[in-house]
Amino acid sequence: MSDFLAAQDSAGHEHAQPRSDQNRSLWGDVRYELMRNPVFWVSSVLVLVILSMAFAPQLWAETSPTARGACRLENARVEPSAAHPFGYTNAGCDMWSSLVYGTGKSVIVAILVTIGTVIVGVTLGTVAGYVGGFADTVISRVTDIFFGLPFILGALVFLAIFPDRNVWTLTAVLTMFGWTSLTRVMRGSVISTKQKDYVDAARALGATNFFIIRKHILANSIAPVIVLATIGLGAYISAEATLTFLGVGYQRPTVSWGLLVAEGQNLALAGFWHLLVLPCAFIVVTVLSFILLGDALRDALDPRAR
Amino acid sequence: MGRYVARRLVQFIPVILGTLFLLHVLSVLTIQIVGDPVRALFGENAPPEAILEQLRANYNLDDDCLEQTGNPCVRLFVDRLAQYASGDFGINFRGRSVAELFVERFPVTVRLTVIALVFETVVGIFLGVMAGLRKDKLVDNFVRFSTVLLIAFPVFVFGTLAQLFIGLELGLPLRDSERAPEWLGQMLTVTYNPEFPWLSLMLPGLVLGAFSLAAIARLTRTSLIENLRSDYVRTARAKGLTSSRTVGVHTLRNSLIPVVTYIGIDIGLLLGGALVTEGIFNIPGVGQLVFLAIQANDTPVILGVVTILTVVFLVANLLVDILYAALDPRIRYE
Amino acid sequence: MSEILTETERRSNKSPLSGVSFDGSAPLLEVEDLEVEFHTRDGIAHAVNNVSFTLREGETLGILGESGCGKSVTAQAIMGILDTPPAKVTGGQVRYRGVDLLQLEEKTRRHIRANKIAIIFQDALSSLNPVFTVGWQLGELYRKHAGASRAQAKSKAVELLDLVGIPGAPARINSFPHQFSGGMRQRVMIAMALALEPDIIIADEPTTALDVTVQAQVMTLLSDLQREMRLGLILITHDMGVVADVADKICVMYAGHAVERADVYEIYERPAHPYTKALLESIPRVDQKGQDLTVIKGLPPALVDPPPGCSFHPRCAFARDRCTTDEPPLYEVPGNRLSACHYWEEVLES
Amino acid sequence: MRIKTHFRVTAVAAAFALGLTACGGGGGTTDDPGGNPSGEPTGEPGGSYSADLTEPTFLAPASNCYESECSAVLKMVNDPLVSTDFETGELIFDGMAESIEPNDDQTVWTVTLKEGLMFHNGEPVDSDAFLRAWNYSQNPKNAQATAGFMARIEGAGKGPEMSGLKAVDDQTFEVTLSGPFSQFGQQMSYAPAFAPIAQECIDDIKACNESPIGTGPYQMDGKWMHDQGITVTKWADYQGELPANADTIEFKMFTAPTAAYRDYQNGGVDVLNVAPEIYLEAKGELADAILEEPTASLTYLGFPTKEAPYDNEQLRQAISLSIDRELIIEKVLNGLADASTDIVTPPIPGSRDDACEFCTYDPQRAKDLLEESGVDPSSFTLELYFNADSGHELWTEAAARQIQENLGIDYELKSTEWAQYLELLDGEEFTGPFRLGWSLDYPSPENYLRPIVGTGGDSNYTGYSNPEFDDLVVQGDEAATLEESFELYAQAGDIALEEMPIIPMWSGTTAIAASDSVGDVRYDVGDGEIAFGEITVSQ
Repeated sequence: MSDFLAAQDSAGHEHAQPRSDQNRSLWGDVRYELMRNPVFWVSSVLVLVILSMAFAPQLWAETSPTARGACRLENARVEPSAAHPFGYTNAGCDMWSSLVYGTGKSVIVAILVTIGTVIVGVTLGTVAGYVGGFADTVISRVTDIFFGLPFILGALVFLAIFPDRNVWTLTAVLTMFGWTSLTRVMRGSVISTKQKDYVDAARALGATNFFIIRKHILANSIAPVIVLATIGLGAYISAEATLTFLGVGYQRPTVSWGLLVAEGQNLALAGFWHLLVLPCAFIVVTVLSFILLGDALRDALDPRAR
Repeated sequence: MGRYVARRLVQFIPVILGTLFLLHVLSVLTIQIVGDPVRALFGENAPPEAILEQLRANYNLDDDCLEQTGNPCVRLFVDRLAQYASGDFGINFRGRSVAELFVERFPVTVRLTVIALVFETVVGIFLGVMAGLRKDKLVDNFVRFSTVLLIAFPVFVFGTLAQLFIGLELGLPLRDSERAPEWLGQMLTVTYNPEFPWLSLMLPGLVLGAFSLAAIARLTRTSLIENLRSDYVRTARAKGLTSSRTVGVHTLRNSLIPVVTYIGIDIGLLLGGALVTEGIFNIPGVGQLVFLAIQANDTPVILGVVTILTVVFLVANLLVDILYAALDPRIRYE
Repeated sequence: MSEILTETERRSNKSPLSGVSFDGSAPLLEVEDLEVEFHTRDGIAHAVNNVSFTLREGETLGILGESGCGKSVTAQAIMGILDTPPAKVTGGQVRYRGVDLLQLEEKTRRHIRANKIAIIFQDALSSLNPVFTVGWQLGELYRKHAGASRAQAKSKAVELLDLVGIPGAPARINSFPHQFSGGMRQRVMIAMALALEPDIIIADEPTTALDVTVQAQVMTLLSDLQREMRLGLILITHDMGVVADVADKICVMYAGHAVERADVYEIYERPAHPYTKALLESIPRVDQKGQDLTVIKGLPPALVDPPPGCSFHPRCAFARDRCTTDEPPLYEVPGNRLSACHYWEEVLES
Repeated sequence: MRIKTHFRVTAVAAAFALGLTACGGGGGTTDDPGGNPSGEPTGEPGGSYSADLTEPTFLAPASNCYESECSAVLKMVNDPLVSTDFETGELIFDGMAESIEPNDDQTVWTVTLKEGLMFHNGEPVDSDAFLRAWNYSQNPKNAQATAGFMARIEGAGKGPEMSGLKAVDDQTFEVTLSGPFSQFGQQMSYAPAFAPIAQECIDDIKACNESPIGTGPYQMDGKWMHDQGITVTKWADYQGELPANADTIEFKMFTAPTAAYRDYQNGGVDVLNVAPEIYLEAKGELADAILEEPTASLTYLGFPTKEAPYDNEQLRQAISLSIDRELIIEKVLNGLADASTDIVTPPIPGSRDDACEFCTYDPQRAKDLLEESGVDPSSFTLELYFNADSGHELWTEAAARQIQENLGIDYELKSTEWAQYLELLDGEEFTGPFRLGWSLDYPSPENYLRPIVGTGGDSNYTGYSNPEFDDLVVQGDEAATLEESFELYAQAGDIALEEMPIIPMWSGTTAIAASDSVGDVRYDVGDGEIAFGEITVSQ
């Protein structure tokens, strides 16, 4: 999915450059646009629900499936019933609490990876785009090197190094292969912003490079990055599932959506559909929420759409 | 254009060296941290040490630096480069030449990739254009929602469902039927069939291309909407051109520029990332080869094949960039 | 110019319009009570309100006003290239040779564009398609409207570039827009407008983006060609200096209204609307060296929510209470002029 | 001796996890009436069918074959030297050997070959063919996977030729061992390790690997189509005794067991190993058409017996008693296993069904024993080790939960990659119970007891050492009759089952599905494979 982001490059940075004269009111406008967009409201409520599940699962489910005595093997694969609408997992744990407690592992990684790729991408992209010359050449070639390694293959090779795969190792690896696209986006965005009149004007007035970057370049280039990052966030969630399916993601007794899906995949066809459908539904709703939020942000950030 | 290509070719060298080194360090680290891959070939019970040592020597795994965690083993890297330069990509743990393995499997992956690319490009652009032209209408919302589904569903779930419901439920009766044409039944295949090297890759190709299709459709849509608002499209209308020409010639070509960028990146994604699809549909392709090699820490294969893949990826990207330059003259004269 | 199109081509080119009966004696273009609305998220914006004017052969009409006053929208409404939605023509007529273009089917109307009425946009760089050569974009007109072959279209493109004074035309037709200088690009735009020998050219701020020296060259070219071909020219600009030299008549627009219409000399001598007067005073003048420029205070109103009464009253030096309630009609001012000001006499006097 | 292990083929295929596809050695009895045929036996030879297979590692030389994929193919292509009867443990001379005779102290073995045997290419199968193969195999330079099988022969692993291997004449050769070993005959029934090799093959091993030259009832039909298939056809000149009913067998390669099952559903495969991940689905669809057969593979938990608190015998017994094997087998393994009653698995001659006192589920007794042991359950965390991505996580977790619930010991699951797991094993670095599997090389209780719990056993990672136990095993080795040796092995087993350096969990069960067009499908526990040669095709 990182590649998906990269390709948004040209589409993204063209439209999201605010006109210079609107700079000061940009964020005000964005807020105003968002407030009146129902899609924004629906998706942000969903995102808030998901985030609260991720960070405070105890609000949504009483006991963690990893707690002592929480799972009973006797209940393995019991299907949903009126008394127990979500049924039980393959390990005999309550499906609802597994889903709730699994949110953290799946969503937090996605958030951390997004933050990581944004920090790396924005920094390197800004340096490459603004400084140009040798720095640009080096950064661009290094980006190429990481691009040369297809995402899943790269993640596979890399994850094999970590015997103990947790939030941090997964984050590190996904970030490692995700930063490149955002760097490219940011670089392109910065290059086109750099040529704007107001940057020349600021330079003529004797502003320091640091000031120009902070005040003008970042403010005007970061919009596409924010939009793409929210879409990426969604995509990283399904990446976790795929890596787990390939055997290099989380391992039991960790609970994550990816593990549930990977496990439920074969059992669903044996008649235990809830083992696949429920975690997939959680992933789909989450990804949908983040992408819709990204869409709403993109629309709000697009001055010409107004 | 010639100079542009030449410059790009020169830039390949550091990139390939860099990718190679990155891979080299990763696999060296894997051996250092995870353990001796040769020993792992034998399972619970260790064979005589003499045999392990012979095998390590056979696979160039007997260097001391592989015992020192964190040592990048530069000497091994240099040796390997020299070996590659002479066209020798080593042998795998089963004594087979890596180059030979690659040649065996590469055509399959190429066919699969081509099918996926054609499918995702044609259908993706079509959907994107439909959605873009009817922004916020029913078609648009349908495309936007269904593409989110394609992005959200892990590919292995999607692949299994396709295999079961399209390949078996739909395809099997067709294959058994006397009246249905053979090509149709083979197209809706369950597993790869070497007797139908193209047809039986159709369904896997569609599964493989599904995610990118979503990406391309969304890209085309965004890009088309952008361009429809541009000044030159207004000019085209002021020139009294038909609306189909305004969209088809004056808007689409400009809108395809980011799509082409994406396709360039996607070739690499498809080539290497096909392993999930290849596993589901039992396709003996390159992705699976590397996946199995990673499982067995079969370093010669990982390095050799991924190196060749990287070269293919870079060349493909060069071709895409040339296409890109053809589409957008502003790039050509940078 | 007539050698560019052969007689057969001219016929074939006119054929889609053969079902339309143009009245050769009617004025070239009559715009009457034109109204355009924009549906925005903030509400309906009245971009053009009851705008009327007439253009005759060989005449140049200047439409003057600050940005956002509805000049370009008027031009695009005449061309029929408004983005619909959000824009919509809600009233009035646009008569070309007596035929109301707004009543024509889109299929027919399409042929009016470029064949009868052509437009030159302000920003030539963004208005020319970046991915096609200049020659291709010019030739496209001949290929699509006159059925010319690629070779014919190409040779005509060369002739056109020659006509607008681009040196080395045979080589330049293979260049892309971004390879031209600003002035040359604008010449290309002019060439494109002239290609099918239209009767009317609308030039929407044709020189705004150019250097002053280049501005003069382009304007000279444009007015020379206009005279030579007896074109009707509508020159849209915010620059009073530009219109003064070339226009015969002026229409001043403010907040979507035509607030004053008059011959060019009269308007420059004695403006009959406070807005026109303010515009004139904001031109730097050699004889007033050392004095501060007069600036019009405030900003033009939002079209979604214009002030009641005369929309100029918040910025008007002549404004009284009446101006805040009564919308002024177009008063007839002696000298065949019109002014939308209750106190036009007072303005004339001042 | 070593166990053949599968290459972990894919993580998708966590297949071999449960020890289903056994890695068998030993010889299969071909006339075993106890088989459980599925489908309608036609008894008629002829026809062709297809079976699923994972890509083998090597086909030639046979001595490089140490997993069930290649042995499945080689069993068709090669005749064994000798086989072992699983009922009695006696040798059966259905292969190339006319007779195999040890001397009195079981150190010198004389092998006499049958007359007139030849390879597919017409070369004679004589003493030289065996000497060639065995000397090649034991030479460390050639790094053959089964070289360890030669280790007991005098002079093995030291140079190009072993001093203990001599040809007497064309049909007879003599093997001198470095010590007495009564089970050497049974050991030789692991066919690939002791197969002869044709001169043509050893001259161009690479070519031979693509199209092995064998001695068996089938020969290669064309080359090995890597990752796609191997086809074997009946050899017209076959003189041996092994059954070969179908004319052609097509082995189709799959890397994911799910894909193999889909192809079975699609009619592309006739005989299928039903892997655990698709077992439930297949069971739902095929129900009784699935053939379920016990295998000889053992799954167990080992203890680091030198580490506190696992040096406490009663704690080990308590842990064993607190695990509900039956429930785990039912819920996690879907019934595809049998709870252990002995270290030696049921199909092996000499195994017992009541030997393990502490292998039952008895939470109360477990608590009592824990109390007696004096180990404070809250004083430590039970670290349970398993190798990742091989399907062990679910049952180890279930077992850990039961221990937690019944004994109040908190647990932590520790998993590592296989290579790293082996390094930890070799270094005996585990700090808690670890899961391991074992399957036979040859059908003898000795092949379970000595390697797993014997002092310095090849697969003894527990640090356990009991001279009394070792002594009984050696006595068993030297016993004159099989009954005597089984009795002595059983006594040794009792010691291990009392002191519990390992807790046996279960022995595996394999599941096989066969289409309507094939019959006489039987699982050969000795080979750890389906008896492909016996399968008949309805025409």
